[in-house]
Amino acid sequence: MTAHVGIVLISHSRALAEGAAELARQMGVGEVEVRAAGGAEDGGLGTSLDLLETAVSEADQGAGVVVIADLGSSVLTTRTLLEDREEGGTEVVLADAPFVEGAVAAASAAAGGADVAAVTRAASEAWDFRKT
Amino acid sequence: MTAHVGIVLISHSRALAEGAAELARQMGVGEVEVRAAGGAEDGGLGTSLDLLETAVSEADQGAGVVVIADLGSSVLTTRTLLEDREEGGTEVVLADAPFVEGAVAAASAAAGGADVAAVTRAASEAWDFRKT
Amino acid sequence: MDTYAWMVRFAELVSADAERLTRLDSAIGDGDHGSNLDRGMRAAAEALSADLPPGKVLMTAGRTLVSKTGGASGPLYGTALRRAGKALGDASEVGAAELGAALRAALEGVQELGKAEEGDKTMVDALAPAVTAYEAAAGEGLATAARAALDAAEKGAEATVPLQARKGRASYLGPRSVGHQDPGAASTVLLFRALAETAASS
Amino acid sequence: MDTYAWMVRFAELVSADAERLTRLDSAIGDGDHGSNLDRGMRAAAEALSADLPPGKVLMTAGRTLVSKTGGASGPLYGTALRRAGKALGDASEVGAAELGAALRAALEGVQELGKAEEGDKTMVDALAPAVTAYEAAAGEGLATAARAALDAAEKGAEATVPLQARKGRASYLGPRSVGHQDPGAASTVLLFRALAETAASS
Ligand SMILES: Nc1ncnc2c1ncn2[C@@H]1O[C@H](COP(=O)(O)OP(=O)(O)O)[C@@H](O)[C@H]1O
Ligand SMILES: Nc1ncnc2c1ncn2[C@@H]1O[C@H](COP(=O)(O)OP(=O)(O)O)[C@@H](O)[C@H]1O
Ligand SMILES: [Mg+2]
Ligand SMILES: [Mg+2]
Ligand SMILES: [Mg+2]
Ligand SMILES: [Mg+2]
Repeated sequence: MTAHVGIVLISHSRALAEGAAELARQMGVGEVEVRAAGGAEDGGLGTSLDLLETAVSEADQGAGVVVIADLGSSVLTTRTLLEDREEGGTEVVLADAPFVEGAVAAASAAAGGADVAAVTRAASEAWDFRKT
Repeated sequence: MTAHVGIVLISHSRALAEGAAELARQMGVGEVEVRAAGGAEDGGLGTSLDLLETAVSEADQGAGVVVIADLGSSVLTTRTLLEDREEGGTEVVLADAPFVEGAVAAASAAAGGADVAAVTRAASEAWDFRKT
Repeated sequence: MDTYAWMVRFAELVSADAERLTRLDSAIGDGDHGSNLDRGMRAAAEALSADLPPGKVLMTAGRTLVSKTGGASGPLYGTALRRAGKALGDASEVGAAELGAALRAALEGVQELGKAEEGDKTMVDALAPAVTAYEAAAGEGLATAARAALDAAEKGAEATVPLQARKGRASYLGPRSVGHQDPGAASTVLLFRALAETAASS
Repeated sequence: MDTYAWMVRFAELVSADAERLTRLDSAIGDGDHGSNLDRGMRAAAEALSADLPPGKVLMTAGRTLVSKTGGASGPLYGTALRRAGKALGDASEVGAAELGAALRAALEGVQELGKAEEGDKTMVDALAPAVTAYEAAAGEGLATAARAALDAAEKGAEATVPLQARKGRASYLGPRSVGHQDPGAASTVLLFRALAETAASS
């Protein structure tokens, strides 16, 4: 049994990141690590590079990590993390995806054994979901 | 000063709905009612028509309510509510929108005095956001 | 047709099979269909009483399901039963023809709400053939028609196994949804088993 | 150029103007820019010491800003300062030309990260003209170039008022973002005011 791709959800709000992770885990049947990096370090609204770094390393099971971000500063924080990473570590990718829908799609794909590229693609395809 | 359109966020997870509401309220500068209908009645994962009904009536300030739903059963629960509503009450509309991005866009639009149609449109346009 | 007995029996069958339904939902969903429907139908059975008119029984059960189920199956079964109840109207007796019209209304309600077609791997794949089979056999009486509906529902549910889900939560799995029976189709079989048993014993 | 004094002065100016920055952000954002940047620059000033090499000072301030700011301005200013610090390298003395190259690198970093162009109503609208003005005046020495940069930053920030935001949180407001100064552009003015004051007194 090989490792699954991990998922990290970075949001301005701790509750939002944790709620989305809770939902995504439902689809992952427990084998996928879905980690939340929500809120500022003090728990208020904001984004934290340190929380993101911790979440990424916890989500990493050796098969890479896909990060999904909610709004502007979550995206910028993630890009900053990616720029800082040493070459040669596990693959970490920022997916272009709607936050909740992308998280659920990514966790589903990861649970099915998809690699980083396929999980990222599944997350992005969530832009095509429709609700009416 | 006329009433603002209210926003209701229905999700499987209470934390998710409340976190998204918290984020959306940041853009609404306090004048927009953003209500969360998250989780099943017992607080676990699920959706509740009763919680949705309460949230809609609390969000309603007389200018109508736009509902944004996360996944399948939230959408179905909302459609059921809409079908049951009496003609002639305030306008309640289900937006086709990504949950978090749509919530923030809808709250921004509502804070600017947009009507139900314009708030719904703003929420839907969030499908066009890109994050990379 | 005693719709009260039908609903009570449906609640019993769901309760007895809740674990199996949940297991099916674990494979291609979030593993709660059995407990969802059990919660909903328990509440529905409690909300019912034998002296309600047949249509009112279904409307009440439907409304309770919508409120108490907590998953997609709540609004779906809830709408089905409410539409069926509405179709029965105030009638105090329900014959084979009236029940056929009610079942057709139930199917239409589910499809209007959930937008699923046959082949999308949902409860519609059991419900649609069951309604059609019922209608075809309605001339032979309620018990026969209900039995035909049950057979068709069973075949329909079986036939969801090789399908790829295109609606509901299982659609997130894409091709990985193939090879498993749809839980909502499986619970629809129980709805028709309850109907067949009730019709046979009346 | 004493980059340590520059950063400490920037922290002071941000602290003094935090309320104004936050008020600007309340109009077209979430009302936290002043407190974000104040938090970040306080932490940065604490993390610094006067005996670090000039490039290292900016790198350390940038890293701290990224970690501690809590809003979009954290990664943006953080990247700006880190890129500037990297451009200065290990040099123990920083002249007008070196600082010009560092400021250019800062601007490039901000644009790479945030993808904003001039006219999008962001800090880039103050930073880009400031860097250009600095470069144009660099031959006349650090103090003159820094003063030119400050003037250009002020004009650039003023000029964001009639613009509609196309990047960052304010872009959610669409046309309603018109008529307000961008908070990030306003804080960029403080960065150049701190630079001009430091350059003038050295
Ligand atoms: N759009 C839909 N149309 C028809 N049936 C659907 C639809 N979405 C879901 N279903 C049915 O609902 C079942 C799942 O019910 P349940 O597990 O209770 O809800 P949830 O997916 O919210 O957890 C599926 O197996 C499927 O038969
Ligand atoms: N993509 C971007 N490119 C350049 N500057 C940006 C971008 N996004 C935001 N900004 C700047 O950041 C400022 C807001 O900072 P701040 O309020 O601290 O962050 P947040 O918007 O996360 O609350 C804006 O006024 C703008 O100048
Ligand atoms: Mg389920
Ligand atoms: Mg469920
Ligand atoms: Mg802000
Ligand atoms: Mg903020």
